[in-house]
Amino acid sequence: MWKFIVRRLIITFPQLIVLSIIIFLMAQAMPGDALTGLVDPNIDRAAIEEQREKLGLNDPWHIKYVDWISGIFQGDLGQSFRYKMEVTELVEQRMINTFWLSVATLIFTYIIAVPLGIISGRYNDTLLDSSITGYTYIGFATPLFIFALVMLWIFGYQLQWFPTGGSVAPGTEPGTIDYVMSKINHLLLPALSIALIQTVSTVQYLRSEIVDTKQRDFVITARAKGASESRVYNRHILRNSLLPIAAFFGYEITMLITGTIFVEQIFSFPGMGQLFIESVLQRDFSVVNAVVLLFGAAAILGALISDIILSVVDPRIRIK
Amino acid sequence: MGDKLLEIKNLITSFRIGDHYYAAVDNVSLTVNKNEVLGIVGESGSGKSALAFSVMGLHTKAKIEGSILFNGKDIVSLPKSELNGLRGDDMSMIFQDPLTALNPLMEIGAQISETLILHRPQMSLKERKDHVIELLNMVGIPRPEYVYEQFPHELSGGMRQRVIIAIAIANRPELLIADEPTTALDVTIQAQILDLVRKLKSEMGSGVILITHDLGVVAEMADRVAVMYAGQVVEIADVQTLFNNPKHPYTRSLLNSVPAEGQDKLHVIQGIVPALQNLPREGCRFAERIPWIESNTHEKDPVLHEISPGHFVRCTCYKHFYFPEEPKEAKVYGNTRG
Amino acid sequence: MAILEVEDLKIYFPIKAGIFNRTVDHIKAVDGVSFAIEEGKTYGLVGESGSGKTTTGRGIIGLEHITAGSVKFNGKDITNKKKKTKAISRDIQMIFQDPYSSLNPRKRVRDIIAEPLRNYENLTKQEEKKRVQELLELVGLSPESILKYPHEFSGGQRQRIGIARAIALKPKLIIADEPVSALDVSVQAQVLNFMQDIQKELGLTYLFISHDLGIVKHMCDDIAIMYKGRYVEQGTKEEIFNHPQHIYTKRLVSAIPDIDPSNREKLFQFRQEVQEEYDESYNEYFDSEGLAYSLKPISETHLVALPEKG
Amino acid sequence: MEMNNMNMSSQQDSAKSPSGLKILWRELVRDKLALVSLILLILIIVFVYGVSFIMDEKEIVKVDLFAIHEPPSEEFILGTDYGGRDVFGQLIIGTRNSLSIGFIVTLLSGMIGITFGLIAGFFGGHIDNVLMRILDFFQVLPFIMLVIVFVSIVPNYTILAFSLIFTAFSWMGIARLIRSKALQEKELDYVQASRTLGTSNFKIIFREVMPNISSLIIVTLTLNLASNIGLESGLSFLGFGFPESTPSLGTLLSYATNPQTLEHRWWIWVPAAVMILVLMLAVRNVGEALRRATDARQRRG
Repeated sequence: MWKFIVRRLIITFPQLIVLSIIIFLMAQAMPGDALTGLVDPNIDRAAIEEQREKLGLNDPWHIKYVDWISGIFQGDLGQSFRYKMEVTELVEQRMINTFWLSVATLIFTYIIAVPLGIISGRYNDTLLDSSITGYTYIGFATPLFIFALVMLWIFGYQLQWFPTGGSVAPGTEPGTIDYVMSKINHLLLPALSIALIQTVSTVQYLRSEIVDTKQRDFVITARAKGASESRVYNRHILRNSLLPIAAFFGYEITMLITGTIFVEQIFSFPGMGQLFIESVLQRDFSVVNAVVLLFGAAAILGALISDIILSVVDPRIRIK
Repeated sequence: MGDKLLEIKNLITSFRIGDHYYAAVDNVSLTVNKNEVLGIVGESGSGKSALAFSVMGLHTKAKIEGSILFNGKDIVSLPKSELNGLRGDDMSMIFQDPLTALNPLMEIGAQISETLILHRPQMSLKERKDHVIELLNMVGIPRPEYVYEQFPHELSGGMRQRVIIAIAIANRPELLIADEPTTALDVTIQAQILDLVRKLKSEMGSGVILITHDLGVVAEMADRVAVMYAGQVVEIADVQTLFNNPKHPYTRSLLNSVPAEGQDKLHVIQGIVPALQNLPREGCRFAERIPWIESNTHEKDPVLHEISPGHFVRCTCYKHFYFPEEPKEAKVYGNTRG
Repeated sequence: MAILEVEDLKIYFPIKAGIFNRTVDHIKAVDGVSFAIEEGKTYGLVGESGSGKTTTGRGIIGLEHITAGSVKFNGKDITNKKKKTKAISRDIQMIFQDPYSSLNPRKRVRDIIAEPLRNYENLTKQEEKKRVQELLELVGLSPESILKYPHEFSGGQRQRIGIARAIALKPKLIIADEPVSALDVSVQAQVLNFMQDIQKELGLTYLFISHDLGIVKHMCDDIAIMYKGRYVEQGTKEEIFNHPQHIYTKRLVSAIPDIDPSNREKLFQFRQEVQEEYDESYNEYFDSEGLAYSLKPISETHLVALPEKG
Repeated sequence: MEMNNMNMSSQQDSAKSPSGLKILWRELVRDKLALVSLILLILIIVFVYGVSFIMDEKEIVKVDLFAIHEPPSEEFILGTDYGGRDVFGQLIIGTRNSLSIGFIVTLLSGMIGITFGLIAGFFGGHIDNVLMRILDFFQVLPFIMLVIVFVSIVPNYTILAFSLIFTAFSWMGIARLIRSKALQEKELDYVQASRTLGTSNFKIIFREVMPNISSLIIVTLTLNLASNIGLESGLSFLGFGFPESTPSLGTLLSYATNPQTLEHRWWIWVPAAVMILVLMLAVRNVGEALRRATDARQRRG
């Protein structure tokens, strides 16, 4: 197991490095640089050139890359040209918002997926299964952004059960119960919107795992031992089918990132996804790079975590 | 004849294909006595495995008619909970493929313990572990304490088959069904496993149903042999009679098609085993594979004839059967003792 | 003269392990195997799973990379794939174990059998069709079946289609890798008989790989027993079955079930004795790694893997 | 035993029709829902491409300040948007554009993915190892963000550029699938047999292996088509899909980010939403039916 994890980690580092290089090259390809927004246009060219030299903007790309990457390790993600502030500072609050949105989404996703998947797999080809499969069909075919729009329209505007924007009601004091409740209230609708769509792939995956496992020989062995149907399910089928769900976690994270970009935009939720879209539209590229880097790293780490979980719970990898 | 342990009467097991049910086991009656090995021989598609699964109640989608009396009690109509009380306790099964028959995510010890937990709940944890270790010892697994905590993927095929046997004998069953127990194994391992089954059988006095396609395995293991073709039993006899004086054309053809001492040319059975939905349902089912035998020698509705005590043969065509390679007269008179 | 000569053949597979997935060791699938097959004979290669018998066959035909040693066909070195001329490639063909997977399910019988012809011979459509039909007739199938797909045939018929494909180029040597082990007993007979027939007709040489000693005894002239990548014994059929010298061979031969139930007790007894002998003398016959020693001749045709001291 | 049973029935099935494609077609026709979906899809395609042929695209995208936000009327079947442009016209041309880009991207990424997967799977070993590391990396990247960034930094942004960027980040799924199937396939004896018969690797890959996974390829491409239509409209919704002057379903929907439009001017966004849903459901239905047909275990008795 340790060998597996270490080997997996060794694959992760090049991934992170390549990601950073891609982002760095992307940044180089983007119009303008750190000085473009800062400098008074009336200063003469020679002075700008001097300034550029001083800041290292004329260095060859690999030196610039090293400067940039070491900056990141010291928590320096650059300056936002639009907000005229440190990107780190700008990102911090947004990241917390997106983090909680993701946690809520993941909780909803699994709360929906596990029971539906189990029921659908265990009683496959019954009416119950057909209706769950029907839901996954529609869920697969519905783009998240349309679903989120409709959710907002129905529950936000028509029924007015949930707030239609922001991450907290204006005027509430941080630290109070009201503040926390308001935060949660603002999370629910966006989180549910992502979860209801995102969960269908997990439901379908779990279902087919169970249907597969049901036909395996060791299940017949268990029945031949005299185990009751419920024991066969709980001890043998479910245990063996839930395990690959762990491997699905990394994929879940990648999907979540896409989800937040759309949903934050639709619900005007001040998170990373919204920041990303805003910054791209305003060509605030140092912010864009930072967000892509953070999300990319999150996706890579998510895949890493899911593989590690799998290696811990699956004896075939654990013991080798 | 000893005490009847299992009595199968007119068993029909059918599967649904499309809109029809097709009988894979078609009106089979057999008995297994205590301390006896009944060999069931047949090629793939003969219905021998379907028969075993019917006895264990392991079919989930088949239609089962007829009766299976286990110690005099009909187990076909038994409620699931009572059947579960029998399975793994009074009757148990050894499976064909040791690679897939064990749960890959459970320790060996836990998989054997499970059958004890189910049928002897009063056992303490320690008693149970001791018993499992003893079982592992019995089936000849070295270092049982160590293997107890291993997972299936860490064991070789032969060792896994021993574990499956340990599960099957954990509660000293009265009836042990072995479904092709050595097909997936090498010949030296096969000899060891068969030896083990033989030893355990005589220790426990159980009745054993040994299902195989390998005539050599049956010749070595069985007391009585039933030959199955296309869902039916075509011949039953004690092992000596069956191998030394086979009657049914199928049995004879089968025996002549395996290489043996001094045999120049192997006998080829014409045609193929028909698929389940194409089985001939009327007349002699083997008739189409021995077309050189005149059709009026077959019975219209072939039944088993007891031609000597305990030796049953289906259809009357056996009286007129000869191999096409051989002169007709010699065989007809030479081999018909009736 | 020997048609095939194999000298000290070694086929190793790397074992990758450790954090960097580097090759730390090798599985010696075939470890120093030498033999020669006379033209027109059937040479049986027997062993249990993992003995390296299949790898040996695949190595000879070029499906596995040969680590060391040499393979000569009619005196020409064909160890290296690049040295193997087209003329030699067409002289060595293979019959596979599984008649269900060895024929491409998406191709018609005509295209399956014509595949080698298209690679080696420039035939017109008409000539090709005629050849395929001839081949089908040769293997006892109706020439009309050229338009059918493999799944329309039974296992035994498919295996014969596979054989028709293998003999399409009129090869001299056929490597038959467990040609009947996936078939039912009654169908086995069909294929084995047929293989004997075409051997006579076309003067073929077989390298017959099998785990089934009964079938090998029926088919082969000379037999070699393999264990863990090495030869333990080689000799004529007579020598191997009636006078096995190596304890492993004895054990293998004693493990064959006998079809006569009256021999039962005798066989148990015998098997018991051999097992005892095996346990007692294991260290005499195998080195510290549990591998067989190199072969020593005990007669002109009979070679046994015995330790140096003799 | 259940398995046995299944084998028998599948043998019977395949005995009737030799080619996998025919089985696919038969299953598709047997599945009522899929058949209806297919017919609907064909109707939409014919209608949309037909009508857009006679429509004057320039006229539709021209801003008309005297006809802003008009509800449906006889002149404008589905009303107008904030620029006074005809929503119905935009819907038709948008659907056509979305479908076209869906087809293009699916085919391009399919070609890359299938080739990549076949090569990785067939050769295995080091080649596979290296290719899979590359694929792993691409697959873990937040696809949509990279597309957005690339779209925003490409000078001379055109539909072609968009398709290429889209393709660059969407070939991995099919590649992985094909690769794992090719890994299994190449172990089968028919591939080994071809090698001993002197057939070249290139021929084996594309003439022997590929036909055997053709049904998987068709199923995957169909399902990919559905998700690509969805992704394109999503990107256009965010403003990073088609260039501004090109009507798109996503663009129509993006007007709904204005709460006023969302609440009161349903005619602008609801038809586009319904169109996307119908397209994706129909394509997926067809794809799922094809998938069921290839998956013997799920085949309906």
